[in-house]
Amino acid sequence: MYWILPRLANGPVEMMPAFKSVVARDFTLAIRQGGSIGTAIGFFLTVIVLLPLGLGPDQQLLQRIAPGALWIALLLSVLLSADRLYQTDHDDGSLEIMALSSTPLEVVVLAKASVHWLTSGLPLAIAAPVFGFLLNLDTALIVPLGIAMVTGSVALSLLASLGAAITVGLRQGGLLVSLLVLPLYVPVMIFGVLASSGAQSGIDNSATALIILVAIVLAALVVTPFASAAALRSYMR
Amino acid sequence: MDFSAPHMGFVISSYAITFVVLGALALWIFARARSVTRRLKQLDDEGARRRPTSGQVET
Amino acid sequence: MVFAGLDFTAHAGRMLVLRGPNGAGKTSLLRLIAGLADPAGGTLAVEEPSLPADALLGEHVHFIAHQDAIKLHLSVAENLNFWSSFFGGGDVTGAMTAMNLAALAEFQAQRLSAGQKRRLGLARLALVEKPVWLLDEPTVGLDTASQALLADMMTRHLDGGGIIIASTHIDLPVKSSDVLDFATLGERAG
Amino acid sequence: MSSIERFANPTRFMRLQTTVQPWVWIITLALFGVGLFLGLTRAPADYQQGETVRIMYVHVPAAWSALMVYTVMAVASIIGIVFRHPLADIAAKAAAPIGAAFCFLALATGSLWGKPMWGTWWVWDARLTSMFVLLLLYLGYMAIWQAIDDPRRASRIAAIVAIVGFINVPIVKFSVDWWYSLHQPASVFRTDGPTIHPSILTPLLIMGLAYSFLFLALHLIAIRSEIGTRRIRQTELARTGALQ
Repeated sequence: MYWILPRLANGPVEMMPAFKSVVARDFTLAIRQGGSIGTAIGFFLTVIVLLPLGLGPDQQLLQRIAPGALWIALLLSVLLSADRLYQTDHDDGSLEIMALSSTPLEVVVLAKASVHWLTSGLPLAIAAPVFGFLLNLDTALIVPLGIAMVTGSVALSLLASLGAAITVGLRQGGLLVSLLVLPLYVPVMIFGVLASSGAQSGIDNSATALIILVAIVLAALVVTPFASAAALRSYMR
Repeated sequence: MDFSAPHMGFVISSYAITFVVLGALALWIFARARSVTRRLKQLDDEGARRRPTSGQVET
Repeated sequence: MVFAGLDFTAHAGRMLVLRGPNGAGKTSLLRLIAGLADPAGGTLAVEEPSLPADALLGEHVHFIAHQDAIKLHLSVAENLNFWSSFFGGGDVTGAMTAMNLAALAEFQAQRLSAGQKRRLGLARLALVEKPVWLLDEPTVGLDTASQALLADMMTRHLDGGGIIIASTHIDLPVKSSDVLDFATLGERAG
Repeated sequence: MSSIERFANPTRFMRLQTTVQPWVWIITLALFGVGLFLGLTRAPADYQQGETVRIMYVHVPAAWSALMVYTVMAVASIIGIVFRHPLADIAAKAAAPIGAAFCFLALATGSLWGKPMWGTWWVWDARLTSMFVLLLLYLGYMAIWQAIDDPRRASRIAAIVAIVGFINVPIVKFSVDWWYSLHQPASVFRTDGPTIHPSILTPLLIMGLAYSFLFLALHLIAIRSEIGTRRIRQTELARTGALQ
């Protein structure tokens, strides 16, 4: 049973240094290895460019689908950048050493997901409304889209990190991660798009949708660290 | 039931696909059960398996 | 999973050496003791008044596995600093001295040789004090001088009342060690 | 070795299954007989949809059962993860393909129902969309069992997948309902609710029971096969071990 439940011997005060150290290390690594933020944004742009090429350059059509298209590009970029989130830590033995400490693995998971959000979800969410110009995005939607994306990408990062944890010991994880995580993305995307689309057929539900989006983020914050840590522990033994 | 009613083809197709899919599922499960039983029996005959009922005490 | 009929005790201040052919289960046993694997049966007991007998060793264990748990894009000092702050404080300078890494402090880990990487992995032992050391082939890739450094570190740990369980092919110059031989054991368990 | 504890309950299950199985089959066939008879001959045709409404008697029970099987799977996973009961893991694994088949049938018959009603094979109706997501959850769960070789590890990871998916199902349902009501407020037809006439509701409920018993019958056999597979695996492992 203990492999699923964290050891709760220590209070939260002692977990903070470990949390901070993992955040600092992963952030340094992300910056130093470079490319990760750039690649995610490059992928995002590629999806955005492919859309008009597939759908035709109709400005009105593009304006209508812009929020949804940007959300799809966002969730694909976040998902693909999280694919190998735990891989190096698993392969080089760091994860085991972290498991052999008073710090619950859940804290490590949260730290790594936070860095993933800081280096992919957040920059993409900030860049997306700007790239919206390529899709003739209604300028009135820039702010609500940005707010919804910054919020929703937290859940996207957490769920993607869960997918990464579930497939960490597997050789071909990539496609499997997509199959496992995309169904979990459905509610985030629906409420994300609703929160960033403004009024539709006369009714503006975006405020309600944003509140529900926040609720989904909170639920993901509660569930995914435990689920991810349990998955990581299963792969260690 | 009126077989000359419009869209009757869709009704018949629905029941047919249900029958085919459930039948295939059942056949697959039966086939698997049979091959497992056969393999277990084969292992027993070779004496490779200790039967859980013979040497060990059940709780 | 791989062994049955094991019975052994590791004593404070003594080293228990695991010997046996490849695949005998030395690594599995070390992982089992660390709490990184579940036994199919049997018990592990801790005889320490301050701990419950069924306590998981987990956080009281230094586990040196085949992988060195180092990040190639961080320098030697940064690697040790990370583990030090992760464990809530440690002696980075002391750890570098113990494994003779001070001159390499600012080197990126990817520029280290295999032996130097191993030393960096082993330096974790001196970084934070933990009573039980589980060492899986700790001498792999080490030259004689580094083996001596490791032996010194282990002797100091044992003198301080620590426990070491190590699987090794080389006789380390460490006094007071018991041997658990998997080869003879396998026959008994047969 | 703890193989005694590990197999005591599966052994008892095998014995129970042997006695129960014929009765389950008899009940299943009887329920299907009565349900189909009432649904196809006694229940009236809809005044708007005509005979097409009879698709309901295979479509709705399939959708119900798909949800029920996922629930069974998730509950078994929770039991497996908390109490480490091997039979629970096996039950969860054995349920998945059956549930996926029900889910596929719900989608296929829904599509066959949609064509005469809506004029297209597929409409992104709220109910069909949630079913589609459920099918993806089933496929992901089965893919995990495929991908991981060690059954103990696979059962843990698969259980996590099933439980997270189970939490996800109502959220998906809720979000898709919202999304659908915004894009197309008026519902085309309703099959739920207490307003259904007993002559329609009775066969529907009997068909629902028939599907449930069919699931039980197939599930029991599938569990038995899975237990057998693990015994074969263990015997073969022990044999190669003895050769060394």
